[in-house]
Amino acid sequence: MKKGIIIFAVFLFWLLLVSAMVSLPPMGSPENPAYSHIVPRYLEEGVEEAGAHNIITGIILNYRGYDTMGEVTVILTALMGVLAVLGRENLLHHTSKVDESTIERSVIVKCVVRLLVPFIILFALYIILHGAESPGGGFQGGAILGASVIALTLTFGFSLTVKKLPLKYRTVFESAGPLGFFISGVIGLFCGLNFLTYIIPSVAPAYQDLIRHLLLLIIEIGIGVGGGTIIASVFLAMEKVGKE
Amino acid sequence: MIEFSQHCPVLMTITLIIGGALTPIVSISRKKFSFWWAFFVSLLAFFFCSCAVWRLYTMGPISYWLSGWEPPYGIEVYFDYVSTITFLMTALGILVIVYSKRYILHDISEEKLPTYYTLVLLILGGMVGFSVTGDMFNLYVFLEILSLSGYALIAITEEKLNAMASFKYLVMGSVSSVSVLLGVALLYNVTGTLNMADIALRLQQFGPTTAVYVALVLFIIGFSVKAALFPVHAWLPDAHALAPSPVSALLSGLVIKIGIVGMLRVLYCVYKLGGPVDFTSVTNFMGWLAAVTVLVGAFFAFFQDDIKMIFAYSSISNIGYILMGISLVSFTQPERGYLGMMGGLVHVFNHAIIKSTLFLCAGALIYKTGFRKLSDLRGIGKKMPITCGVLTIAALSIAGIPPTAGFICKWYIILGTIEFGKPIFAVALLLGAMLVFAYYIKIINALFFREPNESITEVDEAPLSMLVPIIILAIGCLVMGIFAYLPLAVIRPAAATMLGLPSTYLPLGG
Amino acid sequence: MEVYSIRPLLAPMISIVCAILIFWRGDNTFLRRSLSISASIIKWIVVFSMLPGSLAGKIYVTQLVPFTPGISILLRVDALGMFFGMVSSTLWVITTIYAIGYMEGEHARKRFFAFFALCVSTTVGIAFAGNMFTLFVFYEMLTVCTYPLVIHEETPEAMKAGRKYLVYTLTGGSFILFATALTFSLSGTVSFSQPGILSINSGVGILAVLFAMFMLGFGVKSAIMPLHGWLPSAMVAPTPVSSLLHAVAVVKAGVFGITRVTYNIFGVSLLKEMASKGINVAYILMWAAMITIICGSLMALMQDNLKKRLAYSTISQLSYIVLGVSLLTPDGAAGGIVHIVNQAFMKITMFFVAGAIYKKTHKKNISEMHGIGHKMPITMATFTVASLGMMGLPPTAGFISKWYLCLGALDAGQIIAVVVLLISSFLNAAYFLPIVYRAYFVKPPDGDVTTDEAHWTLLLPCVICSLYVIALGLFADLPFVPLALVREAVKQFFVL
Amino acid sequence: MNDLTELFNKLFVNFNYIVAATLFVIGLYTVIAKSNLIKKFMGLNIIETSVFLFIVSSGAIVGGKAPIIGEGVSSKTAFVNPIPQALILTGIVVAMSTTAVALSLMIKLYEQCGTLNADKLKELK
Repeated sequence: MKKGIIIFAVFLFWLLLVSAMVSLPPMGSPENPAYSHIVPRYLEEGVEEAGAHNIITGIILNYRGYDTMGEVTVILTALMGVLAVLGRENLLHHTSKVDESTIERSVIVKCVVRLLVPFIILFALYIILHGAESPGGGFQGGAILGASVIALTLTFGFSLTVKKLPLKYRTVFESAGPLGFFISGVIGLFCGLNFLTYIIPSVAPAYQDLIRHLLLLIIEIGIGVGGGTIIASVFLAMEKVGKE
Repeated sequence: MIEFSQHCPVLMTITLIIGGALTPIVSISRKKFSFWWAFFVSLLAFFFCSCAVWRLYTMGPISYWLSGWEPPYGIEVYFDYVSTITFLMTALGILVIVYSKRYILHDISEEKLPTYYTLVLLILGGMVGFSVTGDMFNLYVFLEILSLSGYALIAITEEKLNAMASFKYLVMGSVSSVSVLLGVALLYNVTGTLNMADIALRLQQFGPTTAVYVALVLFIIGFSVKAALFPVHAWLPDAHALAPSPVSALLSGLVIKIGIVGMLRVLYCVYKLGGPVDFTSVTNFMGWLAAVTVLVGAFFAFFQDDIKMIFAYSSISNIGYILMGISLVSFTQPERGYLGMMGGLVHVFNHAIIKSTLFLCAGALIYKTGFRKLSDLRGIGKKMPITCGVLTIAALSIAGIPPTAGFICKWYIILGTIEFGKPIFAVALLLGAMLVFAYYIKIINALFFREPNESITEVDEAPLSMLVPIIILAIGCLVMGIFAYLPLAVIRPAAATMLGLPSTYLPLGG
Repeated sequence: MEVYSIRPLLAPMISIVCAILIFWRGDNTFLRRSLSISASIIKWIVVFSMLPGSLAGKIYVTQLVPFTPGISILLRVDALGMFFGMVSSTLWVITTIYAIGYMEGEHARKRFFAFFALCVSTTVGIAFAGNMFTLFVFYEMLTVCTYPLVIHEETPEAMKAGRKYLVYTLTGGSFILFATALTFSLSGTVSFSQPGILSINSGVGILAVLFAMFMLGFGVKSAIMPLHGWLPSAMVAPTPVSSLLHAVAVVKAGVFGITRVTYNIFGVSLLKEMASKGINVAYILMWAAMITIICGSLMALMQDNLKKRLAYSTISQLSYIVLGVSLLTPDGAAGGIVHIVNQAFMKITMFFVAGAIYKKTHKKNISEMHGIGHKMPITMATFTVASLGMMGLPPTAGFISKWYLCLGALDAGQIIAVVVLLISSFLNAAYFLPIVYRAYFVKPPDGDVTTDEAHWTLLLPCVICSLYVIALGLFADLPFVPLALVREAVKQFFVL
Repeated sequence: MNDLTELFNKLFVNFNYIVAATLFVIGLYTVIAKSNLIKKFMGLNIIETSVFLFIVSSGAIVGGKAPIIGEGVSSKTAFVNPIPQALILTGIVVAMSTTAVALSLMIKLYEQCGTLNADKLKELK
């Protein structure tokens, strides 16, 4: 009975949504308003204006950089949320299921992970730094960075990671995302321009391109390092179990 | 100064956000230092906000282009008259942070202090950013920042029921956020832009399609959940009652108002009265729901014994007032909706002040006695006269007794309903107010006029850092009522511009 | 002629400041007493300093804060406001003396005196209100400030009475709020003016609804049947509260509101115009008043508790005033309004006596008061004077009001009203004289007839009030008595 | 008949959108009807994914390439709309963050109450 009502209500909602979807302009056509209004400028001038061949990166970091600042703040908020609910790990009081497991981890896995992790981190750095030119960017690279820490933890145990990545440094790195934006954005502000402006004509006009690259790089690294550390911290907070 | 104040809307947002992000770093070695840092950051944000408000009322709305890209290519921050609510947010933020200094250690361990203050600053930053943005997607991003910090702040204590309340809020809140996102996506698909002003322009150009209507419905559903309108209010009582008291004050005072601000933005800045979409059938329906909300909230509050639960239900009732006020609009004659709009908007401010006073007072009582049930708190008024006296002022205020702040909204909404030709709403409002007063008098009776509870011994007045915020807020309750022309002068242009009238519009009684 | 002056504001502020000081330092008995008495006397002086000007037709105005365009918190002392303000401030002085004696040894005296002062302050605010909005603000404040006094005993019975009181009066307040908003919406102003602010163009139907709402609202506090239920139960309050608030301030605030609405919001000409179009709201109000007069008296007959009997008598007497107001003739209005002061002094004497008896002998019921006149001769003598006044016998004050009421009724051609007034006089006699008889002519059960009067603080107010009742009757036509002020007010209403 | 053909035409042209709508309501049903909190939350993720699907579809262009512009810029329609992609990148991050908070809440709930069934949790209260 209750299910029937829910299904009926949901069906009505479906009809509502479908009626909206049907009335939308046809998908995939270049004449759509979504494509013809502001996109042409992005595609035509984006490389020049935003300083990135990857237009998406240009939009994320430059045209809509403020959104991305909000986005990295959302990740930070998520970490703070996890910490608020579960609390930080502490080696004195916590251990993890990996450490408590009675099954010996295979040598093969250990060896492979030991070998691979440096390359994974290198790959992550490549993705972070190369975001302006090819698919990738801070978020993707950060996720890979975080994944490498998770792989390490799963094979070598909780305590190793916690010791190798001490809380003191992680606390700083976690906030790197918003801080990167702040550092890059506030320079424009001091020069009398709007927040998050990367082109500052009043300072060294000849090196504009370089300055912009540098600032975007700071942001990318901030996002990547921040994202990676946050993923690692979230994982550690969730993985921990209390010692008896 | 002019040059500087131009930047203020965005400065206050980033101050709060970056301040929040820095909190764990500055308090690595001394956890308690996070309080002073948060206090400093909130003061700074308040300063920026004051500058922005000053500029707004001397030179008109501020349109700020992030990264220097002109809209619709970049993101626009638009500080208009509705954004004056940020003034309240930052001011209340300072008070809540000061209040937390002593209180919060009652609920959480010292370990979690930086986390707590980070979340408070982030929720403030999210709300401020939400209220000043002129971009639909940016609206969604800030909505998520504040929602996520809200969920986390509820669950920060170790109490058993908090995680459940938070989860309930999270599920409903996420569904509502996603429905807002789908609305944004639909509008983007139809118009090809994300800037609010540009969407409004291009909607005019393309005319309404089904998708535009459906997007409106999705927005209304999404923001109704955030504001706890009647059929989707179920998350509110648990979440607001179980959270630590300063958090309850923030949630009940400000966060539910985000739903209102969102509706104002969508209805009156994007769809616009006199625009392509006649949304008055939706607002009419919303008005009826609001009337029901007023009664439902007031009715359920009557059966609660937990003091914070009562306040939480009364928040539902008061959201009903606000929504009733802002939904009394006529599509073709915008000036007919003016008085109701004034009532709704002024109550956004007044309810924030009053409800946070109530929650902070309740927190002081809980902090000192450890009890939260009315039947246990009986007779405490003789031991904590200042806290209970302030609570009484706030209770009278929320019941709409003149000359306190809560009365103004009653007056305006009743005028609005008469002007609009729907006196039945006024009946719901007055009935709701009567019920509200009935249970607040129950509280006052219990606090002052009943035999003291013997198990409460050696209880004295709350510490100074808790008393100062609640006394300031109580003075606010009285001043906003007696010198009502001050808040009204601030809100008048907001109500007028929402309805598409000139900001100096002033009918008789406005 | 309007004169700007700070005094209309000063009058309510004095008691508010007094209340705040009592809250702050009221634990000290001496300080509390001296604060209460000095504040009441200063206030009396301030109010009376405006009397000569008021009699000369001056209107004192203080503009307080603006609220919105067209509305501000405005204090404006015209003749009617002056009259009511005078009554309440005079009686505050007397009641304060009485309360000091009566409250000796009671609990929570600090709270009592502070809220007492607040109540008086709001009553004067009602009296001096210059528009409906201000009146409503003070009216609601009065409701709230009275609540702690009603439940002063904190017994279950008192709490129940307090709840009942709030439910009745706040519902009434909601009606007034709605009606005020409607008035503002119809006419664009809520200021009291001569002769009224509404016009017939708004439509007779909506005006009738508006009038009905105002009457339902103010009818609660003026205890028009069937809205009177709260008044008898509120008698659980300490006697000073019953006497000042439930015989003078609160109930008269209701009656005062009715007068304001009838003469300053609607106006005589508009009401007559409405009557000519078929809806005679004043006539309906008159019938309601007459029914209340008779029913109230009949119910008073059935009470054994002295204070309850006085309460029902109050209900009946209040409707004299409403009756006078609803007659819409100069003499009727004069009779009604002057009854505000006459009834106040007579009823307050009776309540003082009831309190003194209770304080001395702990007797509440009339059936126990055999021979009380032997024990407390002066007290009972004042009671006798007041009862004669209630019956309307010359030369007491009651006669003056009845005389004018009858004149007004005859002017309006309502013979039935005259008949009702006469019947009511008999009923008054029927429920007051047995008390007097029992007090003097029935021997006390223990045969003890030694004189044992109450404390002088309780006795003095009784004597002053009863003397004043006679004085009001004897010297009704001197220049500085209430009647002169009432004449001035009536002159303003009827534009004579 | 003609109308019906047109409707079907539209349904097929906007096929992705219809799928997104369907996924949305499937997710909604899961959120409302299932009592297991994990399932509820999976429903929520389905809803989020459906919206991402919708957004990214609305940026599609027939024959379009990824908007990474090399040296020789070809015709304007050679690239897909980059804005929706930028938007869902943000959207995905937000969804991930919500997931993290929700999972930690569930961990705590399970530690405290020993169950993740909404009905049983209500009884425990």
